[in-house]
Amino acid sequence: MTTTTRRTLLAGATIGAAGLAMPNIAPAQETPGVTANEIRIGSTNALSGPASSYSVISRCLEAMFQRLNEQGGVGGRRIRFIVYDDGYQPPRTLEQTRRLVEQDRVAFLFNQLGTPTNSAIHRYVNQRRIPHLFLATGADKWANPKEYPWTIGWQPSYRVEAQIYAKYILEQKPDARIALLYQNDDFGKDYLHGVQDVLGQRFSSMVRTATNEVTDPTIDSQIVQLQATGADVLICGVVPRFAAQAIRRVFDMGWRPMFFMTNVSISVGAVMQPAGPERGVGLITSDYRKDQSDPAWADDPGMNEWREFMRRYLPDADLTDNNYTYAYGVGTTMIHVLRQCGNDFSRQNVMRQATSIAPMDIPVLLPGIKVQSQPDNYNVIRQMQLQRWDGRSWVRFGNVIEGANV
Amino acid sequence: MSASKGIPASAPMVRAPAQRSIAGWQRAAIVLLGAAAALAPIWVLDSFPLFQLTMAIIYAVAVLGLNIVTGYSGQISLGHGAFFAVGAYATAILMAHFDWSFWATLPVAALVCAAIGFCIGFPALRLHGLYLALTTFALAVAVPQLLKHRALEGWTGGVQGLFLLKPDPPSWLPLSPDRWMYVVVLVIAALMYLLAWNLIRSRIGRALMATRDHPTAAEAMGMDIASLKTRAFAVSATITGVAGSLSAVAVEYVAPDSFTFFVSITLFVGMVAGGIASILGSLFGGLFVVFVPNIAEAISRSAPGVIYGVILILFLFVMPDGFAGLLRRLWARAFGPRG
Amino acid sequence: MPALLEARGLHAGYGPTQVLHGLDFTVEEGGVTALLGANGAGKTTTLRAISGMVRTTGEVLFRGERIDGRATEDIARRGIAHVPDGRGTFMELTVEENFRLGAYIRRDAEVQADFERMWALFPRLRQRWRQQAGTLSGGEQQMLAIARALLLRPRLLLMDEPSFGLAPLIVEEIFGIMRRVREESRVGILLVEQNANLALELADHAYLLETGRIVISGPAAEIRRDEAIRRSYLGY
Amino acid sequence: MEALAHQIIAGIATGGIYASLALALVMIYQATHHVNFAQGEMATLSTFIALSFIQAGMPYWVAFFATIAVSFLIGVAVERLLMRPVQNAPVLTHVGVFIGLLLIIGNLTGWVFGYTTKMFPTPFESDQPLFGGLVSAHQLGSTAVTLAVLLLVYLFFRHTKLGLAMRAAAYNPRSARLVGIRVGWMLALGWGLAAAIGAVAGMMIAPVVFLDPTMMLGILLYAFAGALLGGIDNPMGAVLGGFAVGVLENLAGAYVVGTELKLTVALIIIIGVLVIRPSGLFGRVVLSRV
Repeated sequence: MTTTTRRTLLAGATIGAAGLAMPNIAPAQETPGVTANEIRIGSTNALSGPASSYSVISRCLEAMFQRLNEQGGVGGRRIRFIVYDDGYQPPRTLEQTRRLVEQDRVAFLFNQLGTPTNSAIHRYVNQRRIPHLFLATGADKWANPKEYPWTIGWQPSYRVEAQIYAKYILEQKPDARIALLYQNDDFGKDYLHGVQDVLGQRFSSMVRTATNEVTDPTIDSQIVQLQATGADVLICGVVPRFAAQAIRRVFDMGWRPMFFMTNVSISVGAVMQPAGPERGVGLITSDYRKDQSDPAWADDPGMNEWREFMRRYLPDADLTDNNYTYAYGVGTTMIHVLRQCGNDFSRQNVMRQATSIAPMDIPVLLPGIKVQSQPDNYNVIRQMQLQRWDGRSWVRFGNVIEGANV
Repeated sequence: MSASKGIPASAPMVRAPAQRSIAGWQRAAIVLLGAAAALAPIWVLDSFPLFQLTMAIIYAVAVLGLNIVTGYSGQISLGHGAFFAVGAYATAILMAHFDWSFWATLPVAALVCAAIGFCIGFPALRLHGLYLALTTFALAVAVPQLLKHRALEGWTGGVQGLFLLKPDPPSWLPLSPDRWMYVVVLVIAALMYLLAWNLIRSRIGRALMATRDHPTAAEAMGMDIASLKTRAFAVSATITGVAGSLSAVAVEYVAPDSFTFFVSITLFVGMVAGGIASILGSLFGGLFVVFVPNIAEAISRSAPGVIYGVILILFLFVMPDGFAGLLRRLWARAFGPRG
Repeated sequence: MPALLEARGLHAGYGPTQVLHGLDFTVEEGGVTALLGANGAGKTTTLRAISGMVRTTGEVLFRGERIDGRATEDIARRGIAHVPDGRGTFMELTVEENFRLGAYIRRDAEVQADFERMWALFPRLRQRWRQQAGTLSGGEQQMLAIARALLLRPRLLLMDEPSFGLAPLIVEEIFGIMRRVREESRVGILLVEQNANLALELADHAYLLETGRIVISGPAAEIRRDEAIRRSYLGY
Repeated sequence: MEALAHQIIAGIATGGIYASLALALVMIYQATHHVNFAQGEMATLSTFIALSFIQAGMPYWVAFFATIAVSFLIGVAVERLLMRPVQNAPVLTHVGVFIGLLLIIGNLTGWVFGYTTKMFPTPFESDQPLFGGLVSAHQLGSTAVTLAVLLLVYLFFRHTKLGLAMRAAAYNPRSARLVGIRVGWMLALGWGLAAAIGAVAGMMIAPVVFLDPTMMLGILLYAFAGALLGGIDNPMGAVLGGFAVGVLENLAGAYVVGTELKLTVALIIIIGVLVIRPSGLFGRVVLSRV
């Protein structure tokens, strides 16, 4: 958090000030968005534009709430899940969120997509004290209960993931020469920051970096550049298309570094198969989800629950897309919180329940990895496990690692 | 050889708007009525629709800026999102790092954009049609990358962006920040429209249009086309930059992802839908780009992008010269062809 | 036997503006008909109306068949070549390519022979064979436009101000060539000219247009001799 | 030194990608004097159609040619249905329609075929990595295909009557009608051929960059830059321009400014060239005397 301190302080201060200077915030209803038989929940996602690949998350969540309603809902109430399109443009996210809050009067916001998009509404929702739950982004700034008590993430942050890789590298190869390829956006930069966190002073001597833009056609040039540095370790924080390219190119060039890949891009269907499964042997990642294409989970009760759900509610879906397992996990967490609320769906209580989840298992998460939260710790999933590609599937190794204390 | 030879072989870019003389008191009444209608939403609308309207007016100003260069001066720009971004960041940086008030940042944002616009105007002189489209589009693609760049990260907040606050309403005014924001945007938009109106009416404006329609003739008449066009580019960039600055405070957040090349495309769509080389049309363009995506979404939630595209194309089928063209035709039908 | 071209009650205009108000005229096979009149009288519009380039009402018959309302390209394909105002050559293409385009609709084997005929008529074009048409001088461009039109092997040739903007010497050359064309082929020509004297010299028959109406018609020789007409309408 | 050579080879390989799409842009430009901003999206759609054919069991080359045919028809249909109604509208309105088309096709592709990254087969499979693994057999094969398409485009425009008529229709539709060219159909044909060439480009690019609905988003800009750099009225120039952009971009990224700004710098260089030579390096300067 090098550049953010001053700004967050500033932002925190302004919240206080603005809170005072807002005489005509809608008079606090007891339970906005909640009627005798309905709870309205709002969300935004990229239903159009280049980031639309994530729109399947919303579709999956809609189906989960539909299933919940068919089972009788929560506390005798049906869930109405309203998703609006923001095209992954922050100003649109603010517009759509205000529509949800001020016009549709939703009880709370759930699983809105993206880091810049959620940043645009971060202060708005905290000023108005609207629960802003389980965001679909892995940035680590969502776990900041002191300044933004109404916002909570869900998945482990990319930064923590990068820290895990860096620590593992130091343990295995103390004098490694590291090459880091990251996407030049909030997602990719978290990998840079995570590695910097661990290496500190040694970063500049140990690490060489290259970046790519999402609009780049290929990353061949970056790979060539990084190989030329003589590195023996490679960390990639890139989206699936480039991950597949990187795995193939590194292998074809005869470069054999110790190779780490972000867990955003390890889907067997979307990355490993296209890259060529044999080319990825030895690739290391860390995950918290079960991979649906991994034969190890063919008879797993949790994954069977997911498969049964998909078969019944989303029969046309692409089952190799691991956004569906992500959505199932976060949806299960949300439903759990709703059930914990009892009959009190006020914003205060929803937030209280969302921030005090007792450690629990979720069907699509790896064994031993829990979902949990405490009022002073908003990292809902804080564990991961390293795994290695053996040419056919991911093989877990080592212990379940708890984020900060590797 | 005039009349018969001059009859257009290809469709002209615009037809001259019908001019009728209006008495002074009528004009005053129209202005007053217009002002009342523009201010009415403060009391009539809830805060959310008011916010949407605020955004629509901001985009209308941005479209107006684009219209000056592309509509009136005939230089196609697919990169005005860049000026929008620069205006927004100028305001955001001054407010977030130096605690300036919004009002103080506005002239700085305008000046910075004017300067950049002026500089871009020079290579733009040498480039025509597609080449200029590429150049400006490249600008739109490059700006977010520059904003993220390491060297500027300290100022721009990098990919995380900057937070800022709406200007506070004066203490004697019983208005919420949202409503005050609307008033602020309205007043500045009115100023920008007035500026554009005067520019178009002036000798410069007429010269610009002459240059657009008959470049050789205009040159032959001794007009300094180069200086005209670069100045037009500067004014255009200024207006769009002011809109960007307004958007930064209205949204209270800037980030590189808010200013991808999609913004440029959005502005372009607004201009075409509203009507090329039409001041009134720009206003409609702003409404179009804010409200039509919502209509599209209401029609189909599974593929709102497809519906938006379909609406845009159908709209252009029905009104090939935009909303302003429709108005002109209605006007012509109501009052007959002028003599 | 019907006339080569006959117009009956021809109206035409642009948008809401009417330019032609009911013209009746004929062009005979193998003859030259001149269309005279001041600027804005509607001469160019008349040619465009025949070629289907403007909206028209009334009838246009070509060899007894209605052609009004048909697409420009169909009219061309029936054998009406048009040398429009501004010449209508393809500036960006070479002289050779302009030639090939002139013969675009032809499927017969004599295209090459016609090329050679054109080289004979316009030796200058042969020298410029691979040059971009846009680099030719004004007179050469007009020659190219005429050659291009003749390569269609038209039965009717519409010519819009072939003398426009050219030096007197070049104009003389071009009219000389047109006289040869007239003698060597059976093509009918409808000629629009500002230079009435030149046009009447070449034409058999002439019509005088004023604000979209025919005010005088008659054999070219008679009109030439009529002092009153010359003075009031033709201005020389 | 070796790294430099590698960057250049990798740049040429990537440049081949730009070159193949640039050809489609040249095609549409020659036929209509517009650049279709939805060209990339249309190519992506074609590639997905090809994938469906292959998954339905068609042999590769059968699917390849079937896709070209289908794409040609799509291109013709787009011109007839979408461009025809606005043919007399201002040029900027056309750009508006292109943007509409971009939105429709881009979003439609994702909606119908899904967003996950997919593998697209190549007919040029080889186990031997070439040039130190920097160039795959596929890239060599696809470069050959691009050059073959280039040759066909060149022959078509220079030596066929139809090609000449298409150019004439684009340069001067009024005069083209006067010589009997059916201008409307020339435009439709141009759209069809551009869509067909785009389909070839898509099928050659997809095995390299992997197939998803946004595959062409970035490539289009580079292809556009390449086409303009080389001269958009010159197929050969456009192809060379595409390769040049690929190399330039890599060198700028590796040795000048770092990868974060490589696109920006490459574009600045291209614009600089265009300011000096407004018709591109190999473009024909059109002279005209009034």
